[in-house]
Amino acid sequence: MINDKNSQKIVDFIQNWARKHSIWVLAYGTGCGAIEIPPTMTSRYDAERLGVRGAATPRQADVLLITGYLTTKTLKRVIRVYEQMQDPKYVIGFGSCTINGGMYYDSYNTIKVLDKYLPVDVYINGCMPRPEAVLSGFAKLQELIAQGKANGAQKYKDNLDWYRENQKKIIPNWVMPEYNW
Amino acid sequence: MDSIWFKLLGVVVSFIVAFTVGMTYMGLSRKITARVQNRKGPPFYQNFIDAMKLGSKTSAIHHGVMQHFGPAFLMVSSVMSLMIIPVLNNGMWFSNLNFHGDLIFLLYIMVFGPLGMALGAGQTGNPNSAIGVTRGLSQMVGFEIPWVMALVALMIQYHTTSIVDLMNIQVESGTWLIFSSPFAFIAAVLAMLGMFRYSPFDIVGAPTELASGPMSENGGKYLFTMMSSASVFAFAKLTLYVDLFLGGASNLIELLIKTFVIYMIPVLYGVVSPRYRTEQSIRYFWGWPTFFGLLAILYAVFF
Amino acid sequence: METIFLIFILFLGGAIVTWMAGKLGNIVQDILFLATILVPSYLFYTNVATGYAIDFNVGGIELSWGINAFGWLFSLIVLGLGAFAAFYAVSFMKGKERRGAFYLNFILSIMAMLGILMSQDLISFFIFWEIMTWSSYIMVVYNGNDVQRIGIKYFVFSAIGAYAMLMAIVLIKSMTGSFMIESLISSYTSFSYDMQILIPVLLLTGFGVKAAIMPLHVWAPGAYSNAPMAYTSIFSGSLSKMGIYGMVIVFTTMLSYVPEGVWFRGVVAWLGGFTAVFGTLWAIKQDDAKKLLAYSSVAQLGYIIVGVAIGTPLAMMAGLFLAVMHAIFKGTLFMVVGAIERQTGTSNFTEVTGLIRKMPWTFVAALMSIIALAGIPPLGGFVGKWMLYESLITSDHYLLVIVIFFSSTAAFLYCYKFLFGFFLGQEEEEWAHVKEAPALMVVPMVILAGLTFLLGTYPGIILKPIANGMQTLGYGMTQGQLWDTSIILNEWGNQVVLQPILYAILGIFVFFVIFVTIKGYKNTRYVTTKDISSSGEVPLAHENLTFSQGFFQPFLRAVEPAMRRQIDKYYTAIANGLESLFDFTRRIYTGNGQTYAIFVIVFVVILLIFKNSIFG
Amino acid sequence: MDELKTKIIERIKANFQDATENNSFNYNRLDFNVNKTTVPSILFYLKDEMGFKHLSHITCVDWLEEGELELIFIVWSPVDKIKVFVRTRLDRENPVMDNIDMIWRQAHTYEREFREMFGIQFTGLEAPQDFLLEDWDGPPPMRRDFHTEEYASETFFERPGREDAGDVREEIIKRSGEEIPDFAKKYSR
Repeated sequence: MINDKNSQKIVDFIQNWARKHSIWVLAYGTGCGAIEIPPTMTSRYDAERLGVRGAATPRQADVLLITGYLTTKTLKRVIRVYEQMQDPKYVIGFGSCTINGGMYYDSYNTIKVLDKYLPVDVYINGCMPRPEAVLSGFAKLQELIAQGKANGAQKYKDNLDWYRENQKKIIPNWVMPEYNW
Repeated sequence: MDSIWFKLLGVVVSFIVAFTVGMTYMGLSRKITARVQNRKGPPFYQNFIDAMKLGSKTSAIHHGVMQHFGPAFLMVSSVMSLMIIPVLNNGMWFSNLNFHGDLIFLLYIMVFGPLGMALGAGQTGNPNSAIGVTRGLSQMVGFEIPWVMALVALMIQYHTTSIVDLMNIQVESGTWLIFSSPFAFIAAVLAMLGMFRYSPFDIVGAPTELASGPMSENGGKYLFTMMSSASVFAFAKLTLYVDLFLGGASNLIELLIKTFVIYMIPVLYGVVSPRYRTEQSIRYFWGWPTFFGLLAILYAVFF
Repeated sequence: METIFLIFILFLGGAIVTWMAGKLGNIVQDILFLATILVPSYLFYTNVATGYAIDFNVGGIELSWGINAFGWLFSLIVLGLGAFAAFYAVSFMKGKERRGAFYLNFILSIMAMLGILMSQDLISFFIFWEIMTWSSYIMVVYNGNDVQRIGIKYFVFSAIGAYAMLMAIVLIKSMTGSFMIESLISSYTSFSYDMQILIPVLLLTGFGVKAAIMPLHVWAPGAYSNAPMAYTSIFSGSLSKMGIYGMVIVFTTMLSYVPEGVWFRGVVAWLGGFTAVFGTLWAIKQDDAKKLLAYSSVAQLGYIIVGVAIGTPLAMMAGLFLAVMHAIFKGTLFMVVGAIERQTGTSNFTEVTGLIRKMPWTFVAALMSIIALAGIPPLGGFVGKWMLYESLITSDHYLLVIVIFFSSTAAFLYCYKFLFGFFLGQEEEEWAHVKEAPALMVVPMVILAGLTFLLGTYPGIILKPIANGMQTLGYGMTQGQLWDTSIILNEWGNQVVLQPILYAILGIFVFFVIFVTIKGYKNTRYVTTKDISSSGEVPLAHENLTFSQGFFQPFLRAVEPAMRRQIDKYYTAIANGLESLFDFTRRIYTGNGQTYAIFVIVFVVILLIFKNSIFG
Repeated sequence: MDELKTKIIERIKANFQDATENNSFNYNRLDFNVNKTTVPSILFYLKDEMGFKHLSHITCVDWLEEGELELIFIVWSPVDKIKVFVRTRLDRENPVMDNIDMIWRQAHTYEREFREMFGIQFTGLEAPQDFLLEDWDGPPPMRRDFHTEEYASETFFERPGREDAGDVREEIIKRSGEEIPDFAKKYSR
């Protein structure tokens, strides 16, 4: 009975509802975008009313928010942090830099397309995106979670070899532990 | 009536009540903090959603057997406190193990959890956890002094170490202990600020310094257990204060009002305070709170 | 022949034979050693009942040996812990040098302690006391490390204690004409006022040195940490209890007959309280496990002294219960340190980390003894501490309660430091090869740790002998209601029933352990301690991130004013002063005949000057 | 000020024959060109004998056309309020320089950076290889013959539609026929 398809649907609905309204964000402040997080969280825009709240460590976080350009050196840490997060987990790419390189399109040490290395669920474009845009990004993520479509983590597991190949191209000296999901 | 199953049912019911009330209070405190900061704030049931989300996390990691024991130790501490502290005045409901309620025993069972949790945090190997634990234990040494002074003052004044007896004294005389031993109340309330670990005493899990300290390697089910334990423990502590100083409560509504009033003290003190350093926090507790504790003992001895 | 002589002859003969047997092979020596401990112990418990007494005459001096219920209680500590420690020692000493000397002194210490408990006269008491002191002194300098500093400190303080005791014995002999303890007690009230004060002071000094009470404790940390750990477990566990044994007798007999006894009790109780506080604070500061446990021993003996000195039935019972518990858990903890030192070669927290997966049984023993030490229910230490608080409140020592409570809360700090330092934290490459200690070491530790659990849940097991012993000390049977196998009632009639609470604790614990383990079991993975969320950084194999330097630094900063003064320094100042005095005296004797001639002339001149004024 | 400067120039010239000075800068700046072997001794001299206690900066210029790298050490005297530039030229193919972090410890950081960014080898520099560029296997990126855009497009993935790196606003105009507002014109190419 508990494995019945309909009851599973109900459980999924409730769980997704909870996940949707409780988003603990690990803000990885890589670039200039980190400056947009404080206004988003504090009294002007107050993201906490949507259930969005900062998490201190990757073990507790649901969303990895990558705010800005990623150098090759930082990418290693970001991948590490992402792999330490517990399922279900989502990634938000924030700002033009994560989408197409932005103003760092010709830099010798920043990656340009984040979704080749990590499964991005939602992109927020803009340079910088205003807090309204950030909130709308979260709203979009909530929508995806509610529909069960925010399955980046699953994509990462399924295509781990492809992602690893891309990552190792940037990071030749690979010392990280195995990904245990 | 005395069957073991009935008792177990009582434990489960009081656990659920404590969990619900504790979670709601924590949600309300978030709401109140938000309103003080001129924000809208999350809904008051936000903590339930968070707990559900943590419970529905599908994967987890552990660093060894002590990490499983840590949350269990915490739970032992909070549930045992809940069982020993009488919830209501009339012994009919929620009388789990109240008749063994002894203040000294309670003091030790209340530190049981943090110590067990410290072991669990230690095994993760995260330096932040260990730093958080040392801060927490140091702070505990700080606030236990005024807290014990207040309790010893009560023991001296009323010649009992039983919480039930203290409640009965208040019911019989009609005077709350907050009026008959005010200094003890002040010392106990100041110690409570440290016990609840809101600002400025949130040095243990300071998210920006220590990445939430002892909890930093715990996610999903571990964090869920700790969060439930914290809410149960908060309820138990608030009930203890109501029992000791505000004359207990004869029904749940009265209990809720009184505990909420008590709960507002650390919350409202917290929202306007920045964070102390560890030694400042310890010295704070050994300053005025200890002075009031001494006053309470003198008052109890001479009056 | 009387069995008791047989016991002592077996001890002595066994000790010497074991010492000599080194040539016969290690196994023969080990077996002889164990037999020398175990056979007399067996004979003692089967053939020597409480109330046994024998008088005999050696060289014209009347001696009297016997055992009462109180001594029998302490014999449990001596022989029981001694047997466990002996098994441990056999494994501990494997492959070490000078095993014969170690075994000899081990056996002699056990024998001397049993002799102290048997002695009913002051002569044999003093002789056994000195045997105990000397055998322990040899153990302290056994390693040959730091003999100058630690050995001499222990020697000097033991000598002070021994001389104080000897002086008291001579005074007693001159006044009563007998060496019997009984005659001392019976005629104590007829002494002059000065003697009534002086004799307890001298005796308490002698006992206080062994019990490491506050101003006399400076030898303890060094001596405890310098002796081999197999011996330190009885050094701290049983040998220090001999001081408590003597103190209890002084307090319950002599000082309860005179009104000044109240002052003595107050002063000694406060000294015990300060010992507890400062021992704890210094223990928190130590980075070496041996030093930490040594200071912790000093602090725990402080509690016991408080209980014994207050002397109400409940307080006495608390003190004695804590004495038994302290013997068990501190004996275990020193064994744990010994095991770790043997397996890793160091006992420093800043060097060893993350042994929990390497030495799980040692960890279990350490965990349980530490919980007992911290006094957390349901393990043994709680019952003792709880009775101590009750007794202090009922006997109106309100500030002492706060002092004791402060010390026992601060004790959590070093308890955690001990567990974290050795067992938790990151697993290090350097200690990857470490194996669990041999079974002969682990089994005694685990059994002793199990005893703390048993005695915490069924304190009546040990409270009965304590009550019997207290009866022989003159406490009535009224405290019979204080104990039952499972229920403790306090003075005000409230009760804590330990068994249901124990079941509740175990039930909740097991339930939540199962809950946390079972929930999502398939998706829960073990990761190494290198896999931690440290800002996305991956610690390499040789990088150790364990937090072990400057542990509890903020706390120490907060209590820094209290720790600025060390008693050690005052003693050093006294020693320096004496040295310069001696130096001055030495300068007078220049070795030059001319100078002596001047001295003679000066003396004669002075004599001549004063001749008229003195002799008129 | 001028007297002071002439005095400094005289003293330097007296002690270091290969130093050629350039005194055409504004009032508190002096400029010396020296051989690379003289650099440590002149810096020592400036620091110990003449009170130039403070190392303001070390910088490097790539003279691609001349086949040389120029290292410039800027030191500052807090007493005289004068800064001295010490310039030296290194061979571009094999740039080797003496390590000077025993004179100023902060030079260590600059030297590690030059080692990675310009490929200058400092003899006796004791530091791990990786500093800013972890796992770098290309040519030194700050040299002028390093084509950064080419390298980036070779190494990193590109988002389609970003190939020309053109102005977005012009693209928008092309698509929708919208005018660029006046205030925005000065920002466009």
